[in-house]
Amino acid sequence: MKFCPAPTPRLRYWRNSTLHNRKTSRRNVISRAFTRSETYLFIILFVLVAVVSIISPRFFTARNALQILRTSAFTGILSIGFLFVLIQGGLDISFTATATVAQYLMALALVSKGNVPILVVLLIPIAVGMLLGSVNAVLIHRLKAPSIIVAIANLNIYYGVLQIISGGTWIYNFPDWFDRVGKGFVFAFVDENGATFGLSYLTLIWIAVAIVAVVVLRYTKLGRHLFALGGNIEAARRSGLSLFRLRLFAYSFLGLLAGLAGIVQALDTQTVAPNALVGREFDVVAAVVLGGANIFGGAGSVGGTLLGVLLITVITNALTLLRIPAYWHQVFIGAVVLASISVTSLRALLARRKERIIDVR
Amino acid sequence: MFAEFVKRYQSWHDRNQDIAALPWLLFVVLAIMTVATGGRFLRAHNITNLLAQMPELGLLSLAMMVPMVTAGINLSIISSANLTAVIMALFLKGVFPQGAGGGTTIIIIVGAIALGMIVSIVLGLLNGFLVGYVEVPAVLTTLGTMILYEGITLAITRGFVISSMPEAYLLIGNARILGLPIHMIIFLVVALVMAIIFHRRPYGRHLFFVGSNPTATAYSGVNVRRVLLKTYVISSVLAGIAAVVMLARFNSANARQGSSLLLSTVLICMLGGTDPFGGFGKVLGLVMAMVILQAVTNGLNLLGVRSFATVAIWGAMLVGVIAYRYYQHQKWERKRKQLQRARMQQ
Amino acid sequence: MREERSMGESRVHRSVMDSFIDFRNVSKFYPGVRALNNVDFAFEKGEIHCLVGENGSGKSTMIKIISGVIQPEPGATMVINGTRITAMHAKDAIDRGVRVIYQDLSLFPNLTVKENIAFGLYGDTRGPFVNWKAVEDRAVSAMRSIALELDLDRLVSSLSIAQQQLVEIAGSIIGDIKLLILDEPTASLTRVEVDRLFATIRTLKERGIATLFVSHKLNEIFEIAERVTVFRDGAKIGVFEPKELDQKKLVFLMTGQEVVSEPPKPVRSGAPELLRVEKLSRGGNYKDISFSVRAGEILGITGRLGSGRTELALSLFGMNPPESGSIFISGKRVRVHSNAAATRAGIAYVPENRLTQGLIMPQSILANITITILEKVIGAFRLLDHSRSESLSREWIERLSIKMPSLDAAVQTLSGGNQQKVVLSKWLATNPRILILDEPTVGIDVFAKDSVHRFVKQLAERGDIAIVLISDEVHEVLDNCHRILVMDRGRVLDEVLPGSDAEATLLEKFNLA
Amino acid sequence: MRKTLLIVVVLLAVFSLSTCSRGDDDAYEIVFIPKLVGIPWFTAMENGFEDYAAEIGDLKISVLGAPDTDPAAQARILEDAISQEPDAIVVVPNDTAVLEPIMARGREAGILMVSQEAPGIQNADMDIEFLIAERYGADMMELFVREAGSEGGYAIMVGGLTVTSHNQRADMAVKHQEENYPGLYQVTSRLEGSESVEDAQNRTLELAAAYDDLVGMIYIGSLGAIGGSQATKSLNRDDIAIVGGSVPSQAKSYLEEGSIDANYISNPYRIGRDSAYLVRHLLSGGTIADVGDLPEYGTPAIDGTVVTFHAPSEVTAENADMFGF
Repeated sequence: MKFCPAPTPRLRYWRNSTLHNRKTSRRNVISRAFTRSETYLFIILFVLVAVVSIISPRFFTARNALQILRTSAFTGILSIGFLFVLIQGGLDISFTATATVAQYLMALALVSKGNVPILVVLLIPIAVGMLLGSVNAVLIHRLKAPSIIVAIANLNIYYGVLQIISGGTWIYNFPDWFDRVGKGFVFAFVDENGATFGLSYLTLIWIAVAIVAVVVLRYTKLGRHLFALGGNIEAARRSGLSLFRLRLFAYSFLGLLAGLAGIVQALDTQTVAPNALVGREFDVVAAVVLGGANIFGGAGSVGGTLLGVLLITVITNALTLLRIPAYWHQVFIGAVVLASISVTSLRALLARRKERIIDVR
Repeated sequence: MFAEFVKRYQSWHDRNQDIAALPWLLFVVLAIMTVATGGRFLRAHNITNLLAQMPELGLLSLAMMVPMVTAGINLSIISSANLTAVIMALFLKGVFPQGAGGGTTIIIIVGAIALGMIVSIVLGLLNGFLVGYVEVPAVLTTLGTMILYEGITLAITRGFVISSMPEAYLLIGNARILGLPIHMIIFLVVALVMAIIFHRRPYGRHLFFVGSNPTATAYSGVNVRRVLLKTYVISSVLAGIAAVVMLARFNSANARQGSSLLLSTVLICMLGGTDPFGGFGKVLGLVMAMVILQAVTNGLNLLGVRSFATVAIWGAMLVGVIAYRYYQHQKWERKRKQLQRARMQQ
Repeated sequence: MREERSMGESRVHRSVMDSFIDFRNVSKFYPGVRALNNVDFAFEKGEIHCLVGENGSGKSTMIKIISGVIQPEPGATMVINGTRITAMHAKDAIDRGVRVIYQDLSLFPNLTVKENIAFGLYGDTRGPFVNWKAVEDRAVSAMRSIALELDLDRLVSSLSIAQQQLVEIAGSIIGDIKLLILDEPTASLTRVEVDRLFATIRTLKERGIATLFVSHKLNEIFEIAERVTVFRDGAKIGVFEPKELDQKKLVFLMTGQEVVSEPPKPVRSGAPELLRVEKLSRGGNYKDISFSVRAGEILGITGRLGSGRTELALSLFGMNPPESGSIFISGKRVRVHSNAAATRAGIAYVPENRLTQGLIMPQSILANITITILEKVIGAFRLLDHSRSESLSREWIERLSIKMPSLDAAVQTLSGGNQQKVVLSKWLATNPRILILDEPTVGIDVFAKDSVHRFVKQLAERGDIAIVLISDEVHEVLDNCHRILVMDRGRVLDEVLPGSDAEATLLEKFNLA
Repeated sequence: MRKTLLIVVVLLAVFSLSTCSRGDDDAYEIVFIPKLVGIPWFTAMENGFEDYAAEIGDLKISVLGAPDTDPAAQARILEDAISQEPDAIVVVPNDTAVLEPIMARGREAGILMVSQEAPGIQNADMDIEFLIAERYGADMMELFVREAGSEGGYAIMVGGLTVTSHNQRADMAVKHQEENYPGLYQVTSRLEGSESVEDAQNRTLELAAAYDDLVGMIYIGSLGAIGGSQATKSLNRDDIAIVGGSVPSQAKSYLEEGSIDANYISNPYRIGRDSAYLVRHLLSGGTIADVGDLPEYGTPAIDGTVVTFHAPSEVTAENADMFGF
């Protein structure tokens, strides 16, 4: 079942149950784990890491692990935003354009001579992201059109307009502090070459976003309402939920995270190019879908999404470390994505076949 | 005479309300472009140019439309067309003898096209199997195969362009019969065949039923899985025909050729009245939408407008079409409810 | 009409002060239509009140107004629990303790049982966070109150429809509730569950909670209702006590006309056996089913939800292959692997759910009628012959007297009865030898029902078709069948012949409604 | 009624547009079609074209281009450009073979068809080569050997695996290495990512981890070296030589700190000026044989319709500012 379960204060339930029930409950935990795609994804990732580590000892090192976490930050942050939109029943792939516009405006402020305060510099992309995200929400809500098509349209509008206005100029030579944050570590080690490595600030941002996302999705009414909206829109309407507000939240939250991802990417590369991000939507979509989120809404988890992001990064990373020619990388990624979504659908199909059981006398 | 025409138009209009605005839009776009370009738009040279550019876009849009009618989508049309084109190109280059005679040439070219069609069918079977029998959502299936097929093409070509097809093959993309480019004729024939399939073959009707309500269709004795399988095979074959045309027109094949056309095909389908929720769509609407968009792009290029402006304008047009459809739909919905209530009251 | 209404008022005098709902002069106009025309509607606190009426009588409009989904025309006075209300929206209704359970459930299949039950709780607690302990407590107590036992953490999508409905009922009765509106609640419940539901409703009454019960199953109304309000054509006909009414009278009040049902003509002697089923079994669905139907015969199959009746029908139609046993058509053993094969073998099946299984709503009437016979209307060049499919469709439209604007109109523009006739046409067009009708008259009004019944009986009189009529409405099978099989939990319990004591047998012995 | 209104609006729109449609004047109209628009390289080249046109006075430049390097999209744009019937079209093909038949059609229509960086093109009136792939590859490899020595493993990263010109340059660099430096070898097949800082950075980090024998990287494409230098900086692996072709103003700070060891790029602004000069020369009745000295790069080599000068030069921290982009 692709589903982010409510956390289970199981103890209370057990208090009311007999010893016998208690046993079955515990068995349920295990059997239920095997109905979740996260479990399978974790196993796949585990096996992959094990196999690659055996073949290439360079893979399983703290440095490489931390590097993978740093590399994944950009996709990871976007994936969480995309997950929110997916859970409430939409598909918005305009986030790369949003991130580009947001980061570009930030970069302009960064290199402007007016000495814009740091806080403002960082708030610009976030505000721009939220604004563009809410434009999507308004259009999707008002026009009742498939969100993917509105998103495709807006992606092109945002991207096209930015390109026209910017003339495609790249922005670089940012202030020193920007470079220091990008290269900085929360904690660091020094290896035998004298190189420092550690937990990057970029990873920290990603982890923080993930924690916020878990809290929102599992422990807040807002989060549960998003699931409800994705599960049954008519029931959500009848329960008196404001569909518009929920949508506005989901799409502008994706916009916000797109802005944040724009900052992270600029920190990472120290270059802002208008054409650097558009076209990378599919990495994010693939990661979220691999993570077990339902493309039609109502189900998906932050944990699964993180695993999906890591799986894609690890595959790419491992392919190079395993010395496989770059020409074949895309074949592997495509095959893994296809295999994974097929298995998910197949399990759902088989589960449905088993239904409709009558207690025959 | 004129009255007859008006009457005919009125009846056509009533039967085709979803695309009835398109002829007007087409007229407006042509008029604006003609005037704005100072007449250059309508010069014979540009008309030829327009005719030459339409077929591949039209074929790819048809390839997008067929699954869209079943409430699906096929994101892999471009990459499957490229894989098909690359394999055909390798075949043509591999077996074409120097200075071959007419007969051999034709056999080899027909062989290459047949090979391309087989490749397309295989690629479509994978999509169709996953969508129809494994019930993977179409967006995901074709997203996966889009990555996979492009990867395979990349691995085969190692990134290089395969070019310099035999002269005889290039005729498909450049020669004319009765003033019409051969590939335009191919497109027109394919569009006609598709229109006939849609409206006059049981399979075509099944497509619409599956798009509207797959459960009720299955309860009516239709094998929905097989319909879906066929749908993606047909979509892939249409993309394959586009590959035949593109290979001839561009004289080369490459892993990432034409990637920018994917958005255009979705836009054309939407503008042409194909319902992305499935169940409705007309080839005539698609053709008109394609001409409109082609005219807009071409006109903007003639005016020297930057391509990013074109990108933004297309996006804006898509929003416009969605908004138009929404308000039109609301109008119908109001009418329908009114009718229904009136009936209940009787 | 005004007179009739005041007559109804005068029958039962109640003071306004005791009323929970007291609406006066309620009207609702849609363009060209008066859905409700100056209606007064009232019932007391804690009362179990039934609202009955044909489709289009205005009863669902009234429910929507009470639950705040739509607003009445200006001029209405609405008093809920003694407070006069000027404008009411869905949230106000909820705040005033009004809960509605719609026929299509308002559940979130992707959430757990406890979350669905306690979903409304989110709005009650302060702060942005969910109190999971409170959710669980709430769910447990709500489930106890209707004696529902389910794993709190199960996903609702994994429950049966009946369980899902109970979850929804459990969810509705928590909180500060004063009125529970049930819209056709028993359609998918087994008898045991209906009993439990009624018990629950009575428990609620003890707590002072009123129930507004909308149903077309008249016998259930007699069982549970304290008073009955009848609507017809957007007006109130009257308020009655159940003991003043009987089935016939109620139908008359609802329709304004008397409907007389004639039994089917006896089967011609020597009519050949068209369908025979021997020892058909399918694990988890049904077991050891044997019966036969002759040409011109209408065999009724009745049984509650979960009796395996639909599963059996689907097996005959090739959509749910049996594991053992055999099916004979005209004495010849057939294997039906798919419904296409079944159709070729001469079996037609009118499914129970018209909206999702029977019709393709947005498509045209023509398309819906011809969907089963496309292969037969192929003409020149192996293309569909449009004129032939049109004339075929028109033929059926005439035979079933379907009222429609045009052949190109979408099926969804038709009324329920006409829609059901379109389903019949599309299957009769295949010239079946065996016609299986699964709940053919669910959700259509009394006249349309009657006309479907008449048509089915006429069809049988032709003498070349065997008909299987599946229904959980006892009167439907009693009035229209030659023989009745009673199914329960996958087995055929008995065969009953319609007659004087048949009704009592069915109702008492087999505990059917 | 509404339709009448619609027609009136349309006519008004048409009328208003027609009043602003451009009139013909005596200037030569030139359409420039770069590989893609919106990257600094071609923006600089456009500026070169336009500045030269402004100085000369009788040239009118317009730029058409696709947002990405899709050969099919470029083909369609070239077709549209021909319909525009300008005096000359200068195109930088993404894929020469794709454009050949269209180039031929342009010539038939009497348009002067000029290509840039399209060695072996058949249907151009003039092909301007400012970068000789052999020489580029050889120079790049020499720079690499200078920085990394002639022993050990290296890898080449291109902008995209399907970018023909990048692949050719990479091939030439490898050829030069194979002929002259047998001690060097490629550790892995060609990589992709030189147009993305992130990809270049990640792949470089992975290569450094996977191959102990890696002595350096060659990046063909303008962002590769930036990413590569960030990777080696974070690894503290100064021993891995980073040789690339990045935009001088961007590469400057990296060259100063030594994290990019060598940068080799041509000056698109000057190429643009020279190209404009060449096109004008032909339009005003000149022939290829008598082009004379170019305003920027002096005397070119002429072979049939191919005009060749080699523009790339090494960018150092000192001269980076002189490139003007």
